[in-house]
Amino acid sequence: MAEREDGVDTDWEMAEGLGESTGLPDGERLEIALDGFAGPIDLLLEMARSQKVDLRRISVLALVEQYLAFMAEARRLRIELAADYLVMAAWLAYLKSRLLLPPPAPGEEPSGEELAADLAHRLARLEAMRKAGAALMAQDRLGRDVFARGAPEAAQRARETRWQAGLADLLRAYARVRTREAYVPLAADARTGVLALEAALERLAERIGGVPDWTVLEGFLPEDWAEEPGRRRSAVASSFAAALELARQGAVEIRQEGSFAPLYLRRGAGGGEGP
Amino acid sequence: MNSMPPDEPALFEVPPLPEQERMVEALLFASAEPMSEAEIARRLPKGCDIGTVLAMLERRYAGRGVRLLRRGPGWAFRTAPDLGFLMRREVLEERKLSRAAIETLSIVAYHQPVTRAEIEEIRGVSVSKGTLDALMDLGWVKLGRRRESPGRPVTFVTTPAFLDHFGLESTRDLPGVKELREAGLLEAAAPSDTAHALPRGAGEDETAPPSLLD
Amino acid sequence: MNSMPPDEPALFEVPPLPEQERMVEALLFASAEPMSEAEIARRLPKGCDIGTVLAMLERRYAGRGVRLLRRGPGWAFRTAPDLGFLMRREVLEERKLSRAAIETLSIVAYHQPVTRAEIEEIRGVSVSKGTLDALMDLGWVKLGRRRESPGRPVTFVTTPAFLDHFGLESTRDLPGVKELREAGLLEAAAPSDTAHALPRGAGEDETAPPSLLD
Repeated sequence: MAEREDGVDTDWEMAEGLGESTGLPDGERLEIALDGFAGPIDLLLEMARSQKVDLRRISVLALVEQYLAFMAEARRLRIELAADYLVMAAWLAYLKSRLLLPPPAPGEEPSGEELAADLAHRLARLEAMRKAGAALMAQDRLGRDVFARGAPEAAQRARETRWQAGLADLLRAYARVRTREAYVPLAADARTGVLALEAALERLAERIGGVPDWTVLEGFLPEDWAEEPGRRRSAVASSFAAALELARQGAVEIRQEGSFAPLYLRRGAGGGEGP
Repeated sequence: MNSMPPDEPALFEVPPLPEQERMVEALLFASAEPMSEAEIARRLPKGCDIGTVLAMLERRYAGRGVRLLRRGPGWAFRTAPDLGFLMRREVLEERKLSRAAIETLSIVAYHQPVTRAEIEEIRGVSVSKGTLDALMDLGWVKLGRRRESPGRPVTFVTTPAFLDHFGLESTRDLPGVKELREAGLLEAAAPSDTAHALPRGAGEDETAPPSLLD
Repeated sequence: MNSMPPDEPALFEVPPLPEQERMVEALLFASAEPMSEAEIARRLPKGCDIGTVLAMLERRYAGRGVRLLRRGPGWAFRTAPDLGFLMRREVLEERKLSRAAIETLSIVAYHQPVTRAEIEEIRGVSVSKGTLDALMDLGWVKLGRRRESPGRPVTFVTTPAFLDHFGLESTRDLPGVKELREAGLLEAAAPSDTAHALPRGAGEDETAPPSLLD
């Protein structure tokens, strides 16, 4: 097949055309150019356009060369490329090898020509949708070129009240319901619902002296911290930390029968009555 | 019979009367308020004969289902008074569904037939009788069969009017939670999804989606 | 003479055609949105020939400043496109659609019913959060039937409001749709085997900077 080998030049022209032609250094200009693309396919499409032929008749090999040269230039200028640009480069290198090597045994793998045709088809299809989008936007549009009745009268439809609930609202509502558990913050009122460690320590130290027998940790919680689950959780945690600190000082003994079993506290041997 | 001048500098030429008539017809049709002759003149090319054109239009619409009427200082199209009975259903009123209502409705749509207890379990909040009543008044929800379980609770299902309003062929076409996420309809997607997808970090659903309109 | 009860005459008499025409004219004139023939029939006395009356009205308004147009399942009066310049000043600054939104919309329009995966396959990037749901918020895109293929994915289609906004009678009138179909550019994805298929970019498309919007 007769392929053009001029990709190396056109890619750079393209980058120059896209970046502003200010006196920016090459690297920055290329980065600006790359920022303009929605991804590697978009970049490929722009390169294919520069061949100025029907997209289904482009030279895929020249396109591959152009893309790979572009990547090499980016590497030379130390521009970090998103992973999908590199994945595309790898795939195009594979495609190039398939185009240049003798075809595989029939029926084994798609031939280079088939892959190339697929690529050309996709580029043409995306290009078609871009043009269609532009054509759609250029239609005579309601509210811009064509106007509806400006003063509609009363109820025009059989519907009496129009509820402003669209499909997207309905779907969002369901999504909200179904994912609510996952996003409810654990302690919404973190500021008011926390029993400070100092307070727990003070309270436990004050009471433990009068407790010679094993008593469950929860028995030491202040009354107003024992009911509401959030406050209770916080009070248990603070009291436990306080108990550990007092145990270190020898003022408290702690016992637990097993993991997650209730914690029991009593006056420590070295604690005594007073400080 | 389009009598628009081909491509002369229309800016300086007065359009022929029939063309002026088309212009005023379109202007008054699209206007939300009656327009005075001065307002109309400001919109038309210079030199138009507004008075004559209004008289032409008035004659054209005489006896039709729509009339051209003088309303104070302005002119407006109005439906003929003898046809008012066609329009006189209810005042068109646009209202937004409450969050509780739309959530309850979505649960009925996805889980029907569903009991009130089940709706509450899914929402994690109690559902007031008024919410379900309102959805039934709207004609979007109706009673289904009683559940054959202790207490034989009533169930709720959606109606054809529901499908009609939301443009659905059937409730089987509603997307699943995974598809909702993929379509970007989860307002607070899992953190792993959003870390880079929401550069502005404004994940509230009340704000208009920023990426579509700029 | 069929057995009409003699004591309730006027109620069941079909009005003459010119009167039916006035009625439909008034109804459609009063409505900002298209009305389907079924909706019109529900408002008129029984026995009216809606199809004939719509054709009469269409002829009557041909070439006028306001025209009667078919928009999907409905009919609506709209100002003539060549007069848009007269009204344009009234409109708020038009908000432009992003490139991602336009591409997604045209893929839905030309390839409908289309799944999210197919949209991504054509665009080569993932559909970003806020594109499809914003198109639904605009009322231009809705859910179609689930695809009867593995996973039964949801599909997206355009709405009658989309046709109305873009001045189309039906999706068959999409610009260039016939040529694109003949060129094979609207066919479902070319089923090349996945091991060697063209890689699809994983990046979100919302990184596209606003400078590319036009």
